[in-house]
Amino acid sequence: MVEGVVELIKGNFSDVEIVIPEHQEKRVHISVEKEKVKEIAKFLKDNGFRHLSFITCVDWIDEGKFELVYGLYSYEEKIVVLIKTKIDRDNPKQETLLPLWDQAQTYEREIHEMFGVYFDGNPGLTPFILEDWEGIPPMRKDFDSRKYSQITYDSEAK
Amino acid sequence: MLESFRGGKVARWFKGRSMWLLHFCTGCGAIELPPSMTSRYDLERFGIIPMASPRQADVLLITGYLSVKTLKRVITTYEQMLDPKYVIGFGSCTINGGMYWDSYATINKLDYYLPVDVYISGCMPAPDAIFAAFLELREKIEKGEANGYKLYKIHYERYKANQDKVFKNRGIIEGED
Amino acid sequence: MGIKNYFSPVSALKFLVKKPVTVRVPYEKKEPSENYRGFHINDIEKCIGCGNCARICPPNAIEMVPMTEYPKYKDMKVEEGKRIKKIPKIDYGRCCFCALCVDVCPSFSLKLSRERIQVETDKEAFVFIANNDVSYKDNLGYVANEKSHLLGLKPKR
Amino acid sequence: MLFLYNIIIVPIIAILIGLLFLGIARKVTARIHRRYGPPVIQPYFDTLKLLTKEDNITHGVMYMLGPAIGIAGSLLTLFFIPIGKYALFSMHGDLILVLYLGVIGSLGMALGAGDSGNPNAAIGVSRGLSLMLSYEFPLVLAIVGVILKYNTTSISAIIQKQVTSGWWAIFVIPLSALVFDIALQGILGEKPFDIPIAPHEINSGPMVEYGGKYLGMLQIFASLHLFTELALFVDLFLGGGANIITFSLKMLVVFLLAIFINAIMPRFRMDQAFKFYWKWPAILGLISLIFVFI
Amino acid sequence: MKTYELFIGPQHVGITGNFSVILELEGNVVKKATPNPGFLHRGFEKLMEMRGFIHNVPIVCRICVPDPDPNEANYAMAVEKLLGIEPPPRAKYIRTIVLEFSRIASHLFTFGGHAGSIGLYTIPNWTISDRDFILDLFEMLTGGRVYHIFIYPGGVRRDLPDGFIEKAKDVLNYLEKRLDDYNKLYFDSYMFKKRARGIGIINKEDAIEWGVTGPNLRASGVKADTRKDDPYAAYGELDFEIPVLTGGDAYDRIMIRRMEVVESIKIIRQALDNIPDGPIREKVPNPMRFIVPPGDAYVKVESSKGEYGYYMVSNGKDKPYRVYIRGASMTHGIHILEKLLPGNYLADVSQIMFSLDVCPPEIDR
Repeated sequence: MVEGVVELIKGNFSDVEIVIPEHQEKRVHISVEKEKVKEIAKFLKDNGFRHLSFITCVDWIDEGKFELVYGLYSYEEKIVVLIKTKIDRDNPKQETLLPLWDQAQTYEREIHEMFGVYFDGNPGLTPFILEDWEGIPPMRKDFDSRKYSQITYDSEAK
Repeated sequence: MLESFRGGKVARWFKGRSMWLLHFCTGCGAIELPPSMTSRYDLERFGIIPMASPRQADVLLITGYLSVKTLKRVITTYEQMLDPKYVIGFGSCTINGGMYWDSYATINKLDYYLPVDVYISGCMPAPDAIFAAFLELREKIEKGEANGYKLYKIHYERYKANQDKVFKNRGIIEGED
Repeated sequence: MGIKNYFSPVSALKFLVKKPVTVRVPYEKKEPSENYRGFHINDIEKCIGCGNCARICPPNAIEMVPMTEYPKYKDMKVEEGKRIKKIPKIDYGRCCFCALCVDVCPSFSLKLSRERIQVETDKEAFVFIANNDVSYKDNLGYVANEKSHLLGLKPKR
Repeated sequence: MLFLYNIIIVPIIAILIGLLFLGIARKVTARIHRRYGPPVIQPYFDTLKLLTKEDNITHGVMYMLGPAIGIAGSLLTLFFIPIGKYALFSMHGDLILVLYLGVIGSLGMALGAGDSGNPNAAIGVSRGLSLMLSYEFPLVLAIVGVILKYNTTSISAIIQKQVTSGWWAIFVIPLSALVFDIALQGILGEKPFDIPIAPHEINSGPMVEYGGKYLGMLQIFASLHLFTELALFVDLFLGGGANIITFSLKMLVVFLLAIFINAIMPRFRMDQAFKFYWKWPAILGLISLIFVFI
Repeated sequence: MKTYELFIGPQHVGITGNFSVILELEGNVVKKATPNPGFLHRGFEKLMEMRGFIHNVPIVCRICVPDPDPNEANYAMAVEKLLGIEPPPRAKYIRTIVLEFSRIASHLFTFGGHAGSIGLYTIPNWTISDRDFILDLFEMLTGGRVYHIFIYPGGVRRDLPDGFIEKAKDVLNYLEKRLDDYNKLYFDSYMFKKRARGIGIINKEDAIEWGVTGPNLRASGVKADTRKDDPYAAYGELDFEIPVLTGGDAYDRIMIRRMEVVESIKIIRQALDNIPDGPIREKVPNPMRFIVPPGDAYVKVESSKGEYGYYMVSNGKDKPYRVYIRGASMTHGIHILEKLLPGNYLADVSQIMFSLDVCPPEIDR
């Protein structure tokens, strides 16, 4: 049950903000400091949340922050927990989750490529989907895809 | 004499009767190819079969959008095919960008980079449209109008300049020396 | 796993004498369904030139052009001080045949036909002004009805 | 004069019939797939188209000679196999010779493909040679069975003895015929033994770099190869043929069997094919030999 | 022994779509596999940020081409969650029917692909042509063969046309009959077992740890299905089973899909019989000004490939601020392939990929 998970987290971590979203069943959103992510992920993994659904990133350009979102799922409780943390946009660094889940590699590589976030301790942040990409990572809000497309693909070379 | 036979009417007739296409799923249009090649529509009735290797193929299907990463391979593949070779552009994406007209990863106009012999409209083109395209291509081959591969040689400089514009590292395909 | 499993594939040979399922396109025609989303038909007389279709089009395939660009109305007289009605010009190099434009058309003038085959060598031929003078104008496919219309309008009788 | 005439006419007939058989195979397979399939003469179109393509690629001399060696090997084999009433070279021991010559074609292919420098081709060649190693053993067992039964190594003599006794060898030594047929599936490269050219694994294997007229020559080689191997089976086990038509019909029956198996079987993995060939056909071949001795 | 590199893809027959795997081979055995995705990258997440909520409806279905409808349903559900609305019951049932037909179609495609990868070309010819009858149904219902653009935020686009229920039942009966033919030629046959048994085994613990989802997870013995655990559309009201196998090899991964086809046929029959009357769409904002209140939501559906998740953030404007799409193949195609391929023969590489049902457009997006 959702309440049980909330109790469990509250009992072990003090400065964690927990939101149970409206209209959405079986979802718990928690916001933590970026240093605490690994600790809380490990705790949740030991408590049944063994499936890492996804890691993603939201670019809050007005605040100057990147928000990393980790989705964990428990096959026993059947609840999705989203761990959210905000990191500095100018110096985007975050500890890797590789020691906990091997497959975090895929998601971290993608975020590194699309947003330019560095994951400390992840050795394999090589180009993933794009090839020979130069300039700002394309998923950042200040990258204008429409303009880039017009310049690059809508005219012939001279 | 051999040369004139090669480009002659009889040879072209055979070429139109036996179009081997390259098995290269470049985009989402590839999803309508299996239905047209298998039992329900059966492209093989016209001697059209998929080939595994570019050396053996006559027709290159650009099935929809091309990301720049794929375009690099497509051009390598196209250059590996033996003359005469033909290109069919599938659906809106090859004509003017289609759905992905403002995407940073996909090209908009295929004919900047490769000569296209026949375009089909639609997003997905239905199997009937695919048949219509192949029959149109056959007709063009028989008339000797499908000269894309010659144009590619004549205007090679222009095509190459356009290709270089979108490739930041031309020629370096991962693992290729 | 019994001995049966070694020889059960032989049953596939029965299809040697059965009729194939192939639809012999183009000799046999496969009819598109009742509400197939094919090429556009626009009743220019009915069109009010609101531009809803151009705004909703996800790939920006529709451009509103003055009615006089269409050959039939080329010599139409325009009264002083009145704007020329604009009609949609559709680029099939962009169109994704989603029919959203049909579902927001307040005058119900824009419709989709069941025609779906267009093969061209020249890519300029894919841009055209939707009109009512095409050969497939009676072959109606996707037409907005009151349940599908996104603005909740009802077609007038 | 007639001899020279035959030397030209027989290969042409063989190629035409071989290509026709390939077309029949495509048509029959299509019917099992529940579709109509291409016209029966489609392989002629394909071959002629391939021969008229331009060749702007080469990979060296061996690459070009490969298909030529293949065709030469198959032609040579063809001359020693009696086809209907045509028996160009016939002598004692030609069965042994045919066994040797039959390999030349495949080896030529292997040499040519090995020179193309594509790893897929290299894997295909190694698979092809391993497959050859697998089916040669049961094949030899089956042929030894025939030789011992009729006490001769001349194909013409074997046919003669079958015709005079009134019993085809397939009824006298059925197990040997079965073993030969299983080996034939591998020789013809039909499923479950089309391992060397598996498109889903190695992109059509040895001929991955072949195109244009070389591929056309390979097509001709394939039809000749098909014709010789089927002719050998018909000669050894079905009593040859009085004329080319009955001979072709017998060949067609054998070929259709192979095509049916081809249509309903997935492909073996190399190790599985090897194990299979050295197990069941080998055992059956040995049993057949024992029967022949008794 | 010397190792050498072999490229599988992007132009290769034995690959699911446009994808590439770089293999390091020692003789015939794979030593190391490095998947190289990105050939189908279109930047969907960026495109969706640039377009309004209604403009995204035709786009999302292009993410996974063989199985487009879970994307539409997922997108619609995410918007509905943010709007705080529920689709009417009739719309839910129609969605269920569409989703399950899409699942069957996708599974038929997978059977064809897998059988083709082991060389049995009769099965792709049969299954893909039988899938075409389902596409005909879709065409009748939605007007499009492949891309349906049918499930809208708030409901579905059109009501069931006249005669749809009868035609759908005919197709289901036909498919059931055809399943027998497939069984004889393929699922029960000795050669299929010989090729697929023991290939690419994922055990139960690894499956959970590596993030395997969907049919592949159930083939490894975990009974988990979003349709039961987190019901959406009308699945909560319908009666169906979740098949589970324990082998975790390529054979079980294909067999579990066959069992799912049988279950899907059952679900569609129930949905067709019990479909309630009523409206098909809840009131949503005007499409010209489709404003969604700020917030974020994670929704997921069970697609034919596995768990499909959409994480949507809205900042109160008419465009989504961020959409993240978790494709099922994201793990299957990269991480799992890297783990499974080493140690297998080259001949089984394509078979493993097809049995995992890797859909490259989901990875690249």
